[in-house]
Amino acid sequence: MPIRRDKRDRYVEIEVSTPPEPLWVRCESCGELIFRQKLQENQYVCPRCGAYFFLSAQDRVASLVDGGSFVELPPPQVVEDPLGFSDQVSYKERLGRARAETGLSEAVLAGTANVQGIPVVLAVMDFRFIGGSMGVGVGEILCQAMEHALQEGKPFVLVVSSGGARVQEGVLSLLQMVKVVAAREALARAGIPYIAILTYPSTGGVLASIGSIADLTIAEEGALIGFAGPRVIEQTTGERLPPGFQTAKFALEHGMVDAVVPRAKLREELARALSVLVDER
Amino acid sequence: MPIRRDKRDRYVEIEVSTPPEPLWVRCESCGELIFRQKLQENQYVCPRCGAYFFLSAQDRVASLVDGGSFVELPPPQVVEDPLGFSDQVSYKERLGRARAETGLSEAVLAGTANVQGIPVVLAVMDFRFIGGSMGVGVGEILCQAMEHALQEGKPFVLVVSSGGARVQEGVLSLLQMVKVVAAREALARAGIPYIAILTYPSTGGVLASIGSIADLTIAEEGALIGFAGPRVIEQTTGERLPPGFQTAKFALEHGMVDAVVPRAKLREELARALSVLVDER
Amino acid sequence: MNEAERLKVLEEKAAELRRLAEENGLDLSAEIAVLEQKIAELRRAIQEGLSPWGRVQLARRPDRPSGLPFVQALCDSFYELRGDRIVGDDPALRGGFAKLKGKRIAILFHQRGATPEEQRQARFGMASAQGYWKARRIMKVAARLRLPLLTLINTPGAYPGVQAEAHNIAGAIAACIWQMLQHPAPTLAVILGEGGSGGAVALAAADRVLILENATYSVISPEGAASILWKDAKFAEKAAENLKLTAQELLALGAVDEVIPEAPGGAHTDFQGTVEAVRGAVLRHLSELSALPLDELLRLRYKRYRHVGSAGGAD
Amino acid sequence: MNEAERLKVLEEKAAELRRLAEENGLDLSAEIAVLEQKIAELRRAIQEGLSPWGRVQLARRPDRPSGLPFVQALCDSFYELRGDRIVGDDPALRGGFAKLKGKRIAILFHQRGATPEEQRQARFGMASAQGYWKARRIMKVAARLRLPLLTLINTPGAYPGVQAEAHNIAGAIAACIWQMLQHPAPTLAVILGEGGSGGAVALAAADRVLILENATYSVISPEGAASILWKDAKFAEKAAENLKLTAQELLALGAVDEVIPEAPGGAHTDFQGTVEAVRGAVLRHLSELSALPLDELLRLRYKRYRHVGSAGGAD
Ligand SMILES: [Zn+2]
Ligand SMILES: [Zn+2]
Repeated sequence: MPIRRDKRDRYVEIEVSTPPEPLWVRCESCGELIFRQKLQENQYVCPRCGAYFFLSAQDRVASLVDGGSFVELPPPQVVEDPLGFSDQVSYKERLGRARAETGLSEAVLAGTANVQGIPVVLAVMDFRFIGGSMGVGVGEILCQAMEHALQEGKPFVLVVSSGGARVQEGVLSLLQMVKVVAAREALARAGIPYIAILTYPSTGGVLASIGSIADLTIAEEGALIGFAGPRVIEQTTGERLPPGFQTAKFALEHGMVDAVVPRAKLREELARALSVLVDER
Repeated sequence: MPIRRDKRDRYVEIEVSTPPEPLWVRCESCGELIFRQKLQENQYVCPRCGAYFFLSAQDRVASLVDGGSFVELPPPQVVEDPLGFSDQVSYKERLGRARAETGLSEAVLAGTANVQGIPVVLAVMDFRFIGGSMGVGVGEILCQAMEHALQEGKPFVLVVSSGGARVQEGVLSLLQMVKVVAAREALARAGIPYIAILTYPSTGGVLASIGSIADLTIAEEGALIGFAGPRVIEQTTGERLPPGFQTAKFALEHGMVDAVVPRAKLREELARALSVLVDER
Repeated sequence: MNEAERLKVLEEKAAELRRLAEENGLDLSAEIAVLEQKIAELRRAIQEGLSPWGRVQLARRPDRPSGLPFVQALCDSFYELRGDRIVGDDPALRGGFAKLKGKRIAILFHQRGATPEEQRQARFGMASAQGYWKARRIMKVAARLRLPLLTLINTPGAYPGVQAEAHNIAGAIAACIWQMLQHPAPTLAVILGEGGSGGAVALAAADRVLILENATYSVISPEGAASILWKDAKFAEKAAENLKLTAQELLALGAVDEVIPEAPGGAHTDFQGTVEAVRGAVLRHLSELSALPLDELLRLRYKRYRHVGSAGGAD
Repeated sequence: MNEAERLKVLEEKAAELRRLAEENGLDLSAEIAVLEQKIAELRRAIQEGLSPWGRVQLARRPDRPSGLPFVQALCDSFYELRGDRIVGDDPALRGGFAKLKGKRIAILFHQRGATPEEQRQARFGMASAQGYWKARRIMKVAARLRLPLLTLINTPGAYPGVQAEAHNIAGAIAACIWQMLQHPAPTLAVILGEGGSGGAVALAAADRVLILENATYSVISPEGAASILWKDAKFAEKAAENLKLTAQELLALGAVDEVIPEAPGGAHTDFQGTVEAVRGAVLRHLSELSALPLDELLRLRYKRYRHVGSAGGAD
């Protein structure tokens, strides 16, 4: 599912789904038919037009860490569906579907890993899982990951791919913003480095909490970075959005991130960042 | 010596001197002849056009504190003319003239006082004394005043009227910026409140140190607030200065100060600020 | 005659009986007790009868006690601080130093405005990046001076605008949460009206969070949730029910620590009574929190948030 | 043949003699000693013969070792941090994390640019408000991680511009000074070229301040002083003498703590030698400072500045 921008350089959101695996995938940005294996080898960037496809948490982990080094942290037990939420579909059903589609227990996958030999605790969000939204489960996984980094004295690395808070958990989702910042403060007090990697999309309550307060922040080239969605801004204020609004470049120019890096170079960039942040072993 | 603005709402600096005391003073802004006593009663604001005349440190003290409550702190001993500086006039001679003209030992007058019954340590800068510039002497007086505030647990109040650092003391003037911030940090560590009042002019090294880091910052209506002088900006960058540039209103609109207050209401405003910052006695 | 009007009649009758009893030395306690029970029942019925959606309407009333008039009534004195020191000021999020029953505090609050002109200026209480950067600055000043921090929340949410994004409103909200968690003195948040999303939580990472009886606190507006999940804003009422955004529901979820009762018709029917109720609750909580040593305060604050939502809920 | 050229000839001759001695097992130590004495004398003469104004010219050379190339040569590795998180980024003041001989540090430096295009982009090393707000942010990140902070100074001064004023450049400089004084790890400043006024001191509130032999540190440019005090910029040379802005004068005044020698013709004639000299001095001072407990470090830092200029001077 590629991420496109329209002629005014805004993002066009494309529905996410996991189709049965065909051998060929069509790039919805340029129309090209791409051999799936080729696309995978190119880290899900269209070889023709450079459009970024979503990366699953599992693929993202694979693209960043040393082969075989990732060990998932035990997933925590949390209350599911604390509000008993139901819209057109019950939240429990949505959760079940997301789990089946993604192979993840929640919208974030956390574990220990090595990045070019440097041990880290890594958490990767997955937009396919209910928009990568943060509810109690995501908050808990993030906190436990940070606590593990604290105990082990390892840097914490977070890859953001989230539309914001999980609506179906109401105010409890909102309060995860406070919870994850509290855990981040514990890291800061211990002097443990924290690196954030912002990808498509990094918005809402995740950006307005853990996503914005790293010691070092890298934006993936195809990222969307912003608090409010472009459509909400246009509808609420009637403002015309400037070209390139909320792109990684926009974030860099407005002082929000330290670097913008193409996906193919992200692993190397992360290793370079980590190497200046950890003492020689 | 009134402070005027030209048609483009910039300040016009008018040479400062202490003429033999005539009974009448001409407002250079509107041309009005004003009876000196009347001008004094009006706190050196032109009764006709509202132009602000410079206020000497002594007059400023009188305008702010309870009658008879001001007790000057013992002026410190510092090395005079540490560089042996001489331009068209030797620095020693300039110092002597400034002392004779102002009745002050340096460009700041510091002491203890009460403001509507609230005890404070007050330091007032005087633009007539070599442009209110900060050299070693001014830095030392400010530090000792802050240290006295610390010892006595009284709020520190600073009235800025300064063109910046004292050129004739070279790098030692520059380092006073660090010195006074170090003393201010000691106040902060002890939780002692610090209030700054910015008047005409609050610029250069004084604004870029002690002038900008108060807990509460009030601008006098006629203030000039900026790092670089308007002429320097125009000459260096060729930029056209916007209307009202570096006025108190500009500073308020750009988030630099907490309030803009006419001179006549400054005492009351200061008392109001102090009253929320000190515990009931 | 609706329930609110009937309640008013009963209250007047009770007051009259009490006056009579006092003036004439009569023992009318039995009659008064009967009346008071009726009043309590009616009051409960009115409040309980309000649907979540009805409370959302109440919480959004522009005449709800809030903003500058509320702060001025609540505090002995208030000195406003303005500006973020980098970009500008924001009339939708205000704050400063105040005295509350003789004690120094710092205060932050949303300003929605009562008149259309005020509302336009304050963007209906939607603060922009400057507002939250200013709030962070004021929190830091308060930290330097070791002042307890009181926040009064009433916002539809943070302002969604181009300039807000350009000045990193997300970072400003995160910075507020972080700063508030570090605050070296008691922190207390009171949700007066609408507690909308990130714009509310930026000021709500407090030791304790109180809420007025008809105020709301939600991750998203019911209309927003309806648009996203039901694909139709008309399902707002249904969304409001699902979101569990009312004071009692929030208390059950552990999202807030206490519900402050309102006058029967809603807080806007009794400005002074609301002020008194909030003042009483605030003073009580600040007094409790001030008795704690700083390290204990920070430990409890961490605990308050670390397990929020993890320990169960309304299931 | 000028003095610098004569020096080069002598140095080549000495090198030749040393090579001959080694290759052929000859004892030429007497001849070499004579040459070395001549070299030392000539070197001293050249350096001492430089007027303050001459050093100002040297300090301002665009090819002086400084900026990004210098940082890259000085450090094992460097990762740049960008942006102030509120307004934007500034190419004239840069910084980030670095490794220096295997140790983690944070680094801040002015970028003047070598080519006209680079210079234009970096405004000749005059950083604006965003630059100093970014510097303050990086100082805070470094403080969180307890990293020693190294600053490399080379600026004519802070940028005088409308946007700089609108974003409170004075406040940004003050905030840098304040933050640097609070830094919970060693801080070290090295003045590489021009140490111009507020733009320099913002990065110079360090535990120790080192300066290259021909660098300057001044409250105002000589031209500026001449304009103000002599009412004529042509008196810049005279102002330069009066301002006591050369390394040795600054050392005598207690404004700097150590002078790092330069290659005879000036640091620009020997980039690698300058890097080595600076690295040696930096490592030595950081090692000394790192041995101090934090409270002692902060106590000494306070003392370093509290009495600057009070205790006497060049009189
Ligand atoms: Zn394509
Ligand atoms: Zn006049």
